[in-house]
Amino acid sequence: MKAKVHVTLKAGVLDPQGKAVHHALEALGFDGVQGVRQGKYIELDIAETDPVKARPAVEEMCRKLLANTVIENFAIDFEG
Amino acid sequence: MKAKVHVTLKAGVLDPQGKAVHHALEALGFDGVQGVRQGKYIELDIAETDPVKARPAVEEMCRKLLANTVIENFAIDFEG
Amino acid sequence: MNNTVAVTPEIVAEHGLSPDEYDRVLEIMGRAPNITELGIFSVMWSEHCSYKSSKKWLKTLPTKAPWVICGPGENAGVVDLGDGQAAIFKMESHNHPSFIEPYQGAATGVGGILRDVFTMGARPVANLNALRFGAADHPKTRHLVAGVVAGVGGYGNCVGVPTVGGEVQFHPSYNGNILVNAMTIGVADADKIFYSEASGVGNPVVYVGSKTGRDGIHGATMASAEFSEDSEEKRPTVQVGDPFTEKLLIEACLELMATDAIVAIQDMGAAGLTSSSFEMASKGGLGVEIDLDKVPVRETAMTAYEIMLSESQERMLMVLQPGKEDLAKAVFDKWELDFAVIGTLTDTGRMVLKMGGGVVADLPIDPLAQAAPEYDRPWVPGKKQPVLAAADVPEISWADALKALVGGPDGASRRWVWEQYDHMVMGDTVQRPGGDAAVIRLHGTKKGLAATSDVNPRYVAADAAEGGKQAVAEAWRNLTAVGATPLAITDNMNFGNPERPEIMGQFVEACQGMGEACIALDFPVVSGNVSLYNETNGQGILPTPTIGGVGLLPDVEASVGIGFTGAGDALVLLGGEGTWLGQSLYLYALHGRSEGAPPPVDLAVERRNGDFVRERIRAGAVKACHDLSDGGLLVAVAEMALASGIGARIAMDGPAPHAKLFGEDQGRYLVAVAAADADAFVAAAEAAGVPARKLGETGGDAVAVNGEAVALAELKAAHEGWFPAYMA
Amino acid sequence: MKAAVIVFPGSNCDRDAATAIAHVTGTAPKMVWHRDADLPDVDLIVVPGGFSYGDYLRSGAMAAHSPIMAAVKAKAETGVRVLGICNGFQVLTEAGMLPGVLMRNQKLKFICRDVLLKVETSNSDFTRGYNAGQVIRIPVAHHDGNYFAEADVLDRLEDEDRVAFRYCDAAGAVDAEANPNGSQRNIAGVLSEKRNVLGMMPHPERLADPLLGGTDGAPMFQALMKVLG
Ligand SMILES: Nc1ncnc2c1ncn2[C@@H]1O[C@H](COP(=O)(O)OP(=O)(O)O)[C@@H](O)[C@H]1O
Ligand SMILES: [Mg+2]
Repeated sequence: MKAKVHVTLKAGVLDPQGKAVHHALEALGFDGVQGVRQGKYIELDIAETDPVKARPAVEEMCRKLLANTVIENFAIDFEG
Repeated sequence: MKAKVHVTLKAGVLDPQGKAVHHALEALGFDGVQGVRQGKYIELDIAETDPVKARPAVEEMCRKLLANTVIENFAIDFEG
Repeated sequence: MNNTVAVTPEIVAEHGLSPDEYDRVLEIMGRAPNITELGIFSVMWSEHCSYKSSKKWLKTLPTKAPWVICGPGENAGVVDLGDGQAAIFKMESHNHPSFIEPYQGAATGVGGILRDVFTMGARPVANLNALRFGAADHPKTRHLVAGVVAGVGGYGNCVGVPTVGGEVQFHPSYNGNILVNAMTIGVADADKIFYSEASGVGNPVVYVGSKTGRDGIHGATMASAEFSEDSEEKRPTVQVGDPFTEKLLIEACLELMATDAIVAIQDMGAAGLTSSSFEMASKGGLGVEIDLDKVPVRETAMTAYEIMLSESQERMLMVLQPGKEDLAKAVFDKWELDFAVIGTLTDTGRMVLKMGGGVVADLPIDPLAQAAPEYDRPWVPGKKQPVLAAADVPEISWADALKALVGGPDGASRRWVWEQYDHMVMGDTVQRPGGDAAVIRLHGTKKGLAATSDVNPRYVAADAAEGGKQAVAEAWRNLTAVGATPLAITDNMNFGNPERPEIMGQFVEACQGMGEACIALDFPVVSGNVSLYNETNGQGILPTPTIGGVGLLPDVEASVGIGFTGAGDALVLLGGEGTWLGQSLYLYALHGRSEGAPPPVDLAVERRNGDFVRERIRAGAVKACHDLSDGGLLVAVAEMALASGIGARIAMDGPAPHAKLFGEDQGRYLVAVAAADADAFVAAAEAAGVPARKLGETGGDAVAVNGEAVALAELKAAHEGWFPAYMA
Repeated sequence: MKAAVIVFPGSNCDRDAATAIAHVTGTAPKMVWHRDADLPDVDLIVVPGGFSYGDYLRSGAMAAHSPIMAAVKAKAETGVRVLGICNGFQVLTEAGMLPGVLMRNQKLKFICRDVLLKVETSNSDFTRGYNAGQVIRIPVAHHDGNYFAEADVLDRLEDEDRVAFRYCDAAGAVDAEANPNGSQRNIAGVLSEKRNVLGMMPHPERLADPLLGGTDGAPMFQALMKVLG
């Protein structure tokens, strides 16, 4: 099964990457973009096939390693 | 409306990030992880509210800036 | 590709082999090759691996000196530093990949050249990078600059090798073909150099490093084929670098090298496992048998063809002493790297590849190596341009000219670039980027190494022989200007399509000029790299033979920089007054003209002037030194002032025409000496036959000529401002 | 003074730190491998700069969980001095030994150059060799040095005099222009509650030898030697 983890910056934390992308899009002439936030997307291939059973372990991975909860949130989806 | 862009490495392209995360998860004692791939997740706030109308422009942004299609794929979803 | 894929004429052509070359393949094999064998021929005979167009001329370059331990032919060149130490260095291009994927292309270029150096037993101690981009106002340029610089830094910073020098240039001829030339210098014990020549029938062949994937297959042939508009669309796979793994590989290899386990070692560069195994066996006159099922792979169902042609990064091949496998494995386990015994050396003289229980390729090594094509491509000498009289160049007020030169794309500070490189890690950087040559201390000693990279492609385009000569002389001069004894060079020959006689002519003449300078300056070539076909839709780049120079300082504390060290010192111009504006930066940047013959280099004068400067620096008589190059005298004065924040007042006898202030006559230096020593200094120079003139003094907060001043603050804003503003 | 330098596989300032300590104090520190679970008997532990495990996910994130860091934490609790430089600072925050995080530099680029620092407190064994308010010159070399913590955490750090250094200009003014990486309140280094752990982005070990262009880093090691013998 696949665990799809999105790690995003908490609201209120400045996102220099997102800002730079926004700026670059404008410079390229794309208008109508009002804001950009950039995060990480991590796909884990896991042996467990039951999402309910898998969730606690993946949450633990996020808390321990994949996200820094001082500044980041994480969200987990399962697929397949 | 929000455009959610996932940029991931093409199959076959080395993913040092994913490799390192996988290794670290194992070192932390998480087993049952068979593979890790890491990508970028970019959220764009756009003025356009019709996904059909928005898609070509966002695709263009991906091709021109957000992804390097030599090594990366991108996927776009709209929300809200 | 499955080994049963039929080898059709189309497939042969796709592999870049001409019908003639394919006939030779058939002759050597005595049968039609299968697809894996064809792939091996194709990469081994590619321009990149075989040097088929360039070999004839490279052979004419001088490569020997008493201090040269190993010249061209190995992974890198080796020179003696005395006290049991040796410097190992080389420069290599990653031009095409960097155009397609600037970050990864540049990063893997750095990774590749590092491996060439630590393969030979050296700890890398310094990196340089010579970069050439299209016109600053070309729509692609900024993106390429940003990506390449980030990639060079991203890799070098992570492995922890300081990037201490380089070049950045803009010119429209590189619009479709940027140049990324990376150089690494390493230091080893002179009696512990590792070579690639395999020996010992039955010895194990070992694979270490990262796993093999499907990346970069056909990279070597790509680097040898001319670009066309649609290659951007085809977007061949480029590799992704993993600098952390490289760092582990450096440490693991050096740790194993401290034992006596290794017989031979070779990095897997272009054409990966093919060229590394082939070259090791070929040099040793042996055969090799490899079991491809044992090669660590990162993807499923990889074919023999893919495994042999993959250009996955961060991999090495070694031949071990028998019985040392466990010892070696323990080292690589410690560093958490893959380790696999994949084959053995044989006495058959053949390369035999096995997979799935059968033989998937079987080819003779010597005949293939010996029959590698070598061309004597037709060439025509370049048309020489007449000398341009200075009077034919309109004069601009010197102050305006100076501001424009130090604040334009060609003359602006490269700080924006080198501040993205960790240039201090390893704790031995004595002269940071921004001067004539970088200086690093040889760790744990009082000695120092100096390094520089130079070429003026506009000179080479105007007269390839003079330009080639000048590039070598300028590298020599830059090393001299910090007080170093120039030892040897590595070169990176970047040219257009050698099948065009006028391009081949540039190559030939550049080699001739370089060779002449190398001999006259005792500055041999010990390693190098050739990148041809830098051409898009028939538009070639300016001929660019980049010269990487390395020099030695017996006492690193005696080195000097370009920055003034105080006010009230005397400025002395050595080597004569400026006269030459043909091909100058003044003419190009301010008048948009590339005309006339480039300034000639008189090698005897060059040597005389340089030897004098070096001797005076070592005697402690010089406080700051700068050679005169792009922009001539006044740009040099301004750079010395800007580097220190201390101004200068100079006096020109009589009016100061542009040729005197901005002429690019060769073999000249500007030095700052204590005021009290100035007369003696000038007298000593004249006694040595070196024209010398007391030009003025340091001090104040402006650059002043005959009493007319430009504020340093204004120059600084222009000089430091251009690059950040351009990239913003 | 008995010092140890932790060596992760991707550390690259480990040797520099050891050289500087030996140069200033006359005694070479012990080098301790990341997989070791024990530390020798020491009174100063340096977590050096570099890219501990490649730092591909977040700088210092993986190193924070290495076997040796559990030992470093335990020692720190007994009062042993711990100095985290650059990547070492990132490791210490990820390990929870210091508050806050080091985010990507505001301008997203790696920065290597000398910066000016205002010494905010001389009340620690690391900074006793400087005067509070003194301006010193030390190089930075990092991609992720943008210090972030919630406002209340920052207030508390300030209230407890735990900000060791701030980026400043030649006159000691702490402002946006002097801030190389976007750090909150220009913070370049912070102390732990017990003041025995210091994390800082600039590299004092890089300017402790006049040949390399300056010696403003040396007083840190001299002060430690004075306290630790
Ligand atoms: N890509 C680069 N990386 C590092 N340093 C660079 C780079 N480009 C230029 N520099 C540095 O900027 C300084 C000026 O470069 P350049 O004008 O080419 O010097 P010179 O004319 O003395 O050969 C040199 O110290 C050089 O090493
Ligand atoms: Mg120079």
